[in-house]
Amino acid sequence: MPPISPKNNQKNAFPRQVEMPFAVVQGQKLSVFPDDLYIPPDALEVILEAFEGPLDLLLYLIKRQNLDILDINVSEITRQYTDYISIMQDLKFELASDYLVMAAMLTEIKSQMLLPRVSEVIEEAMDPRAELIRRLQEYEVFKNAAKNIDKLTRLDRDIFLARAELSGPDPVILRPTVTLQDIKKALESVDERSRLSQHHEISEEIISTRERMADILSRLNKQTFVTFGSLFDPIEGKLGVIVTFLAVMELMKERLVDIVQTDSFGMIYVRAQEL
Amino acid sequence: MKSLLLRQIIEGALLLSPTPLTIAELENLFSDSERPARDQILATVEDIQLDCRDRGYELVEVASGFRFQIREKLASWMHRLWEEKPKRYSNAMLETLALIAYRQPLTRGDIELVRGVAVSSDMIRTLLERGWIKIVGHRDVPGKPALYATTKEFLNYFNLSDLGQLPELKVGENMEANVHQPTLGVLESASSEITEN
Amino acid sequence: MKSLLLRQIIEGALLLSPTPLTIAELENLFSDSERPARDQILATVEDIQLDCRDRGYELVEVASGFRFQIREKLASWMHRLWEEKPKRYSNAMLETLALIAYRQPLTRGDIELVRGVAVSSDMIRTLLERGWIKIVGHRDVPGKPALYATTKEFLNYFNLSDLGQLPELKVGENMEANVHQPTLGVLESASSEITEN
Repeated sequence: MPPISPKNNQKNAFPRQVEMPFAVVQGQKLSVFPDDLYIPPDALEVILEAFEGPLDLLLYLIKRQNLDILDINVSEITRQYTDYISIMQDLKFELASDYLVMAAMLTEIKSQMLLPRVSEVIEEAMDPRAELIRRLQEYEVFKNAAKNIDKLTRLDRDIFLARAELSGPDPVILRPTVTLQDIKKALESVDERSRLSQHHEISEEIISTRERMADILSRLNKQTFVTFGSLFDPIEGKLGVIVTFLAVMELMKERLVDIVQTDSFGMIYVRAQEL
Repeated sequence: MKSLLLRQIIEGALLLSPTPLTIAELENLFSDSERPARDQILATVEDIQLDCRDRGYELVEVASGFRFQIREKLASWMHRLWEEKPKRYSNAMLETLALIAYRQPLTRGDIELVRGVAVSSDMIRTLLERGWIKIVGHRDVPGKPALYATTKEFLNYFNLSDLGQLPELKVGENMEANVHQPTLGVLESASSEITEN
Repeated sequence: MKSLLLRQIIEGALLLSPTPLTIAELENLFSDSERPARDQILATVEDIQLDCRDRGYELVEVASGFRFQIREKLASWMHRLWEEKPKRYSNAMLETLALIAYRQPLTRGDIELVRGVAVSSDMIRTLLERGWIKIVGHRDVPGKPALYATTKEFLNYFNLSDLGQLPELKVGENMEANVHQPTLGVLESASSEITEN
C-alpha cells in the first residue's frame, strides 16, 4: 500500500550522479555515510513516540549527522528515513499516514534530483529541495518556540495566586448555579476524552486517513460515477492530496469502491461498490 | 536560613494554601536540613501579624490553623466584587467537581491524571470555599496528598440524600461497562485508603 | 476617602478576587459618591507594589488586570504544600500552542501544515476547555474551518500582559548564520499577522 518500497530504494541508493559532500565534520568533508544506522528494534517504538512527526524525525536524522538543513543530501536522508519506516512496517507497527506522506515527498524530491539538469548552475529557486528545506526550517522555528513557551513563568508551577478569604459572616454572594446535569455532562466528557487519549498519538493519527475514507464514501453512491479528480481539494495542499490518494487506495483494497478507466490516460471514475 | 526568606516562605504558603495551616504544616515546608526551630516559626508568624496592622488583610488563627483573611470592616466593598456578575464556572471547574463527586475520595493528582490538564489551587479553593468539597484525609504515599470528597452541603445544594442518587452516567458506545464498577469500588475501598489527619 | 482606607479596600479586593482586576473593576468597588479618581487608584496600586518589595508576594499586571501572586523564587517551597508535581504538557500540545500564539488567527489545517502531522481534535478541545484558545471566526474557504487565537487567560497563565512579551521566534542554533531570505519573509509576515485580543 505505501507508495514507495524502501527496500528497493536501499539497494540502488547512492547513484552518485553529483559528487557532493553532505557533511563537514571538524573541517573534513565527508561524502561517505557513517555506518551507524542500526537501532535495536524494541527501541524503535520508543523512538518513534519521541518524535512529533515526520518533520521532527527528519530534523533528528539531519542533526544527528551534524548536517546543515540547507545542504541536505536528499538521497542519503531518504534512505535513512525509509529505513526507519520500513523497519516499523516490518514490525507491523502501525504508522501514521503522515510518515508515509513524507516518504512519498522525499522520494519525489530524490527522483527530481536525479533528472538531468538543463543548466550547470542550479538556481536556488529551482532546487527541488527548497520546499522541504523551508518546511524543516519553519518547523524548527516552532519546535524552539514550543520549548520557549514551556520555559515561560507559569502559574501553579513557578508562581501561584495569592488569595485570602473574607472574614466575618458570609456575605450574600451571587454564586454560579450548577445543576446535576452539568456535573454529569462534565464527567461524561472527561471519560470520553480520557478514552480517546488512551490510544497513543500515532495510532490516533491513522484516523486522518480513515476519516478521509469515510468522507469520500459519504460523497459516493452506487448509481453514479464521480471523477477521480473531484475527490481532491487543492486547498488542502500536497498533504491533503496524498491523504486522499491513500484513502482511495485503502478503499479500493477494502473493496468499498469501484474504479473505472475506459481508455489509457482517460478519465478515472469512482463509485461506491455494490454490496 | 535568613529570617527574611523564612518570612517570605511562610507568607507565600499562607496565601497559597486553600485551607488554614498549622505550625506543624508550616514546619513541613522546609527540608530537614533547613527547617527552623518551632519558636522561630512562631516568632515569624507574629512578625507577619504585626506587619499587617495597617493592611486590608490580617493573619488570624482559626480552629485549624493560621490564615490570611480580609478585614471584616471592608466587607461592604468586597461584596461589590460579586454584586453584578454571578460568573459561570468553567468547564475545568465542573469537571473537577464531577470527578470528586463520582470518584471520591481522590487527590488533585488523580484528577489531573484523568482530565489531562492541571488543576489549579484556585479551583480547589473555590470548591472548598463554596463548601462543596472537603479534605477527608491524606493518601499514604510520599507527599501525603490530600484526598477530597464532597460534603453534606453539596448533597443539600443538589437536593440529594446520598451519593447513590447522582445521575447515572451514560456509557459511551466503545466505553467498556467499567464505568460504574470501579467507581463503586473506589467508594468502598475509600475508608481503608484514608489515613486520619 | 482616606488614602489608608482606599489602599486597604484595593488590597482586600485583589486578594479576594479569583481573577485579576482591571482599574475599571477596582473603580466599581466604590459607590458613585465615594469613588476616587482613576489617577488616585493607579497611584495606590503603585504604592502597594512598592510595599511588597520584601514580601513573599508581589502585585503584578497581567493581560486581564492586576493580581497578587507568590514570588517565583519561592516555588520550590510552595510545591511542598501542593505535594504533587506540576503537570507537564506534551510537546505536541506546546507546538500547537506556539503556532496559535505566534501565527494567530489560524486554522487546524494551518497548524498541520507546519507540524507535518495531524492535530487531534482532542488536543484542540483540551486547549479550548483550558480557556487558552478560542475560535475567533471562520476562514472563507470550503468547509469554513474555524480560526483559532489565544485568549487573555493564556497570557495570564504564562504571566504575560500582551502577546508582544512572548519570546522572539528564533531559528535553531545550527542555522543562525545562514537563514534564508524566504524564511525570514515568513517570520516577518507572521508577526504582523498577530492582532491584539
